[in-house]
Amino acid sequence: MEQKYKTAPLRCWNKAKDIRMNIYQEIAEAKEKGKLLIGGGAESLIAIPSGFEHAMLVGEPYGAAIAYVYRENPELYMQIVEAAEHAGYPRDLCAYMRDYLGSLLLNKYIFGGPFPHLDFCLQAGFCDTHSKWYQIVSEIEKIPYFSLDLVPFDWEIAGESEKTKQLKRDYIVSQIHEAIEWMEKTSGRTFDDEKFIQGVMNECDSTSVWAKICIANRAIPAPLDEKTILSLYVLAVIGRPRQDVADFYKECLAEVEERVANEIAACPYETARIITDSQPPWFALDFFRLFESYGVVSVGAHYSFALSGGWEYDPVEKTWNAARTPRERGIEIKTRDDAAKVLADWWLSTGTVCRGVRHSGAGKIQRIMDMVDKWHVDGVVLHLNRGCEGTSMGQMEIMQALQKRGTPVMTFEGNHADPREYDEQRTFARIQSFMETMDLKQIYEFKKEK
Amino acid sequence: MIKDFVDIYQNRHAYAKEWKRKHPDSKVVGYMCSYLPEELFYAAGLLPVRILGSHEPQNVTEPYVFGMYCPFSRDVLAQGLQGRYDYIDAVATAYPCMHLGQAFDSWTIHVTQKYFYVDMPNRVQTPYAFPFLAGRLEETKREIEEWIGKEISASDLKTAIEVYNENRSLLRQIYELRKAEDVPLTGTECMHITTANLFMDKKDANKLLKDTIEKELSGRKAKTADDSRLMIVGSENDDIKFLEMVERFSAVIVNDDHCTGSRYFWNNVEMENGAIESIARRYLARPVCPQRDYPERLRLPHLLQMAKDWGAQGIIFLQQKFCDPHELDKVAILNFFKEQGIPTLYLELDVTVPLGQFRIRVEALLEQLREDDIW
Amino acid sequence: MISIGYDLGAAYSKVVVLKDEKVIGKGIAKTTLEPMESVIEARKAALENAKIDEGQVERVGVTGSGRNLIVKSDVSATDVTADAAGVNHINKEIKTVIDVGGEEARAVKVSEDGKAINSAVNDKCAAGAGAFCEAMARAMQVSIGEFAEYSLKSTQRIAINAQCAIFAESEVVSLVAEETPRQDICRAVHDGISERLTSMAKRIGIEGKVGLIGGAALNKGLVESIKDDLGTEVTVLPDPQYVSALGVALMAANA
Amino acid sequence: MAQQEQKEVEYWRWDEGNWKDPDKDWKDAKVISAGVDVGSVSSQAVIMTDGELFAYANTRSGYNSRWSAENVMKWALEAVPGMKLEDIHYIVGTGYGRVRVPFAHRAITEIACHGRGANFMYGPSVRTVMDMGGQDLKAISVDEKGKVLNFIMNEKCAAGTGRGMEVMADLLKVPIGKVGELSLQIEKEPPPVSTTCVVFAKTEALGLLKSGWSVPMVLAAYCSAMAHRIYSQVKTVDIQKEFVITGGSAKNLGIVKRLERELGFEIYKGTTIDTQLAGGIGGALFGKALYEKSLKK
Repeated sequence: MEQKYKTAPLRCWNKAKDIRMNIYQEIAEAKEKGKLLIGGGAESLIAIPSGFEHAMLVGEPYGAAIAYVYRENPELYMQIVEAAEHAGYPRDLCAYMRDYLGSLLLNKYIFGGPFPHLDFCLQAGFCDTHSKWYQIVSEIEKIPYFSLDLVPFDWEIAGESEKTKQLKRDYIVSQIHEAIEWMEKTSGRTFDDEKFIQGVMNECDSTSVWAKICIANRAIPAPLDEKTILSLYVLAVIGRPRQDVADFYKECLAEVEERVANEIAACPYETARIITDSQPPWFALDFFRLFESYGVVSVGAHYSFALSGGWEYDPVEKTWNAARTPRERGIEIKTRDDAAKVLADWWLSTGTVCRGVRHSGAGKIQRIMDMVDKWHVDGVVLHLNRGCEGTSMGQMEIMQALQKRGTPVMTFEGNHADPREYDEQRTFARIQSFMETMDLKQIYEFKKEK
Repeated sequence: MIKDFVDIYQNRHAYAKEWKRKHPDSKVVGYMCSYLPEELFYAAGLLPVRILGSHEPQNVTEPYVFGMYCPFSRDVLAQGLQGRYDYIDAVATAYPCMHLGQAFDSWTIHVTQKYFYVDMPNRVQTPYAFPFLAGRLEETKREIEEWIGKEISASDLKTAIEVYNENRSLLRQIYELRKAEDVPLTGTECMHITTANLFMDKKDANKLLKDTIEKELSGRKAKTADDSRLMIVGSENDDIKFLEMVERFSAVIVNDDHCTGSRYFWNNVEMENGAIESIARRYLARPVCPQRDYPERLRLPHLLQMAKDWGAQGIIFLQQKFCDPHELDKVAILNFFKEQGIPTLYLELDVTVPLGQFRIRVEALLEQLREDDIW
Repeated sequence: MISIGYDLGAAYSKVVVLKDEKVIGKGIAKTTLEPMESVIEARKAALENAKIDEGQVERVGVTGSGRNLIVKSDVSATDVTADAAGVNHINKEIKTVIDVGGEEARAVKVSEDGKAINSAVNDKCAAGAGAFCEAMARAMQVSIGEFAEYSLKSTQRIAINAQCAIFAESEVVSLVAEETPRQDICRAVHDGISERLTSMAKRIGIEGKVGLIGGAALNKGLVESIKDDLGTEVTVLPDPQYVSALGVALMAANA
Repeated sequence: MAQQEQKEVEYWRWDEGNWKDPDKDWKDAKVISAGVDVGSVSSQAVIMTDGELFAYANTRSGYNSRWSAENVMKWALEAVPGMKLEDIHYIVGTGYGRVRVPFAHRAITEIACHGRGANFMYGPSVRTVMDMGGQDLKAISVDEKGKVLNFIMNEKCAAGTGRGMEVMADLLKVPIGKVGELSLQIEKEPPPVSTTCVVFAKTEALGLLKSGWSVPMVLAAYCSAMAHRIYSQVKTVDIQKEFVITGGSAKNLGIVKRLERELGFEIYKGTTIDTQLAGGIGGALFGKALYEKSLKK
């Protein structure tokens, strides 16, 4: 069968790869370059330390990188993950954390050399694991530890009161100030408010533009497939307050819009579209290719859209658009306090991952349904992720809702960062059944990438 | 009397329905986490009842809850889906943990639409948690007033606080009695009391507690000095069957750190100028649940103090299968007690307990504790 | 039109021969260390039973985990789709099917026209599969047949708490040690398996009549437990272990 | 189906039997004690005279613990002409069926008994005892008296237990006693099977055979998977030398050798006594102590 659409590789893809490797390189060299090296989680308001010359080892993507090692070097992966188990951490705990702890306990940095020594941990807790994760890390490393408490907004349909929202803003703002003073005290370095303000602006730009990129993917044929999206969204996860990342997303958006204009497809055979939820099994992304052999392209996931995206709810249309940045709203940031307020409000009102963890019910269902409609989705694939119970929140309810609505839905149990809990043969078999139930025929034989 | 508590534990729903019959123009609120400030609801003339599982195998929750979530959260939701709490008018919780949070979300979708949600902060160790929680409780108070259509007066609050403080002090008294060499009541009996108390109007409970202390427990010897003294630590636990099994041996459970046990009542509300503020301070200062125990580990000294004061020779760490918060504390706690030279046993609770597999572990622990006997 | 359907499972190979959508031959053989052995044996049995020789077969359909053993086929489908086709052909009223094989169990939602709408499969642990029963029967030192019979005589309910086939044996052993009546233990084991099976079915939502297929559907004790669990009638389809093979034979005929 | 299986040869069956020390006469003994270990898979009765091994029997457990206990004791006594049950001063029951041993004076867990038994069999230098039984894995750390300091047991999954190995033996038609040595008759160590779940390992083994693996290769893959699983279990107690193995699987060199590879040191093998007897021996020794204590009172 000949191709339905023309396709072409994404030009900015290599640049994305370089920026990512640079960031990990900077982490390895942070010490000799005299920078602070900070450990923490991806949702940790990573713009806060922008006021210092620093590098940040962000836990979740680092865990994912370890899981990916399984492909080339299963023995090394097993050593790492079992080091955490032998230390007594049960196997049903967050797989990112277990991989991270294993690498720390073995003193093996996955990009080479010993595990870089952190100056302190700065973390923000929004799921049950994060604040304990870095408590354990700082105990093992005997380093100072600060953890913000992030209490997210409820979903808009819950009709949370303005006073409650203000309380949540204030709670985070005062903790941001607390954190900055604590960091200055612990590190003995002075905090540069100008850099901090810039970091916050970049954070807003990066995430807002990422949302625009996701929205561009509503086009048929889709300019991006999820496998590509996953290698782009990660930059925001590890470096959204950085200038190079903010600039990269603007460049990326331009190219994606150009692809839309010229009907350049990610999958030349696109005949049906799916979205997924929760992180994928990072070491086994091949299943996306199996879908493509049936002409099925995954156009995104609530997870990758939300974790790197700034989304603004439109109460009239009852849908989500790319959030308008402070610049676009004409808000000026002059002081540390301004920046803290903007950062807190941005995180609370435009992030949808954390509220999905705390409030998974009607709100998360509404968001998924909105994606199904706006991205022209024919089927939904839910990864029941044994490795991350936070992103698994509400998934079974979503499955029920989709069934009621008559949208084909498939679930598969797996783990985003522990290959021992992902059964590829059985998952492929389920995908084949799913394709059969969607009445889709395989277009070409699927060969597993080496 | 103890048997009354046993009766209420077994017929919890009958009790609540009877209460509703006696208070026709009042409402019942089912709640899911011990961090919920019950005083606010009680002050409004409502009856807060804790929602607990029934320890029966079930699969009605299967369509709504991911298999990795703890058996307790599933068991809790199952009660709602099976209509056992059909008499409650609203469901409430303070932010508990993800698994119980899922049970709560599903409950509001399939069982009880009217709900109250309190954003209980996790970082109880920062001074900024106080203004946040206090403000949040003011909001909750307002939401309750809107619901029942009348104001909660300062004196309502004051009385509620007094009733709950008395309840806590009485339970504390009973725990004090367990320090004795010949313990006046078994851990099983005590668990019946503390758990039944969760379903009761605290005015009734206080009467019953007083009677039990004065008329039944004084001079009573349920266990003797030869029995090994154990403390149980962990997540939600009202697993009577397990405690019965343990205490059938020459052993007695003398104290606990469970949210349905000591964590529920350990500290009182210290009345300051504002009632709401005082309540907020109490919930921030109470013995923590693991996910709120950071950056400092405040649980460790607290647990050790309890073990010392109640003369616990061994500790059974009982945790709901898949309970992340407790699994995240497990390593630190087990290592800590190892350094203290206090033997521990780590067990995972499920909806029903595999007694066959647990018995031998418990027996082996007890053999370990009995220096003189077989060694 | 004569078509043949192969269902090559982990424990057994099942073959069905169809003539104009009527079953004219069936064959079954236990999988051995020699992969093709059981396939050939089952096919031989089915063809003899149908009183035809291989040359007369016009279409071939294959399903089951071992379906790649048959190189040339007109239709190759997953068990889910084959189940749906087979069940719908036998009994149009059945909208939810529970298929209990040796090591896999699945629940399938069937559409009016015999397509699978949705399905769930048991996950990495073998509890809730036929093999579980065999292990338990062995622990009780009774045959599968007796095992089911005992369970039907049970008077009280006990819960066996073990997710693992072999480990459940130790629960059984300690129940025996406590001198729990044999029939109640058998019942408890069936309840345990049934609980897992019905959980699966509930995940995809139960609609219309519930049908039971696969070898374990012949176990009366298990069927009884499933009925209780679902609180509805459960139809055991005729020749339950052949339904998948029948389904894929049909699909081949209509391909 | 099950009926057919029962007609087939039962490859999982290991040798049962009884034994008596020909050079000892029980009539000379001050204290005669016995330990009866009724496990979920096998039962042993051990008779000791003044704390020395005198006679024993080892047999398959029936599904009723009481019968198993009576049966194995009867067998042990058959080895000793003239001895009657009443001649034994003190009997300790242990193992799963410990509370169902009708003639026992006292029940003690197999954890304590294996600790004590290993101390007798291997000497006071033993610090870690790994009991690889039919359905349980127990890692026990003990002091120089064989007293239990700490222990862990496998939860809710029998992967890596002797019972699993029996199923393998049955499937591959290899007598259980030969599994170990056969698994070592290979040029190159194959990758371990991905699952030690008995049921799924069955399918996997079949798959491997289909793809042309030899039976020794499959056994090797299964043994190393089991060894690895066992290793991960013991790792959670602090392993100290001497490290010894008790229970049936200790006889399986295929597992022992591979476990040594994982541990990075040699497992201590300094005993001539059948490792399956550890529990019974520990029981009998406790019996002696308890009897002497009762005399003092």
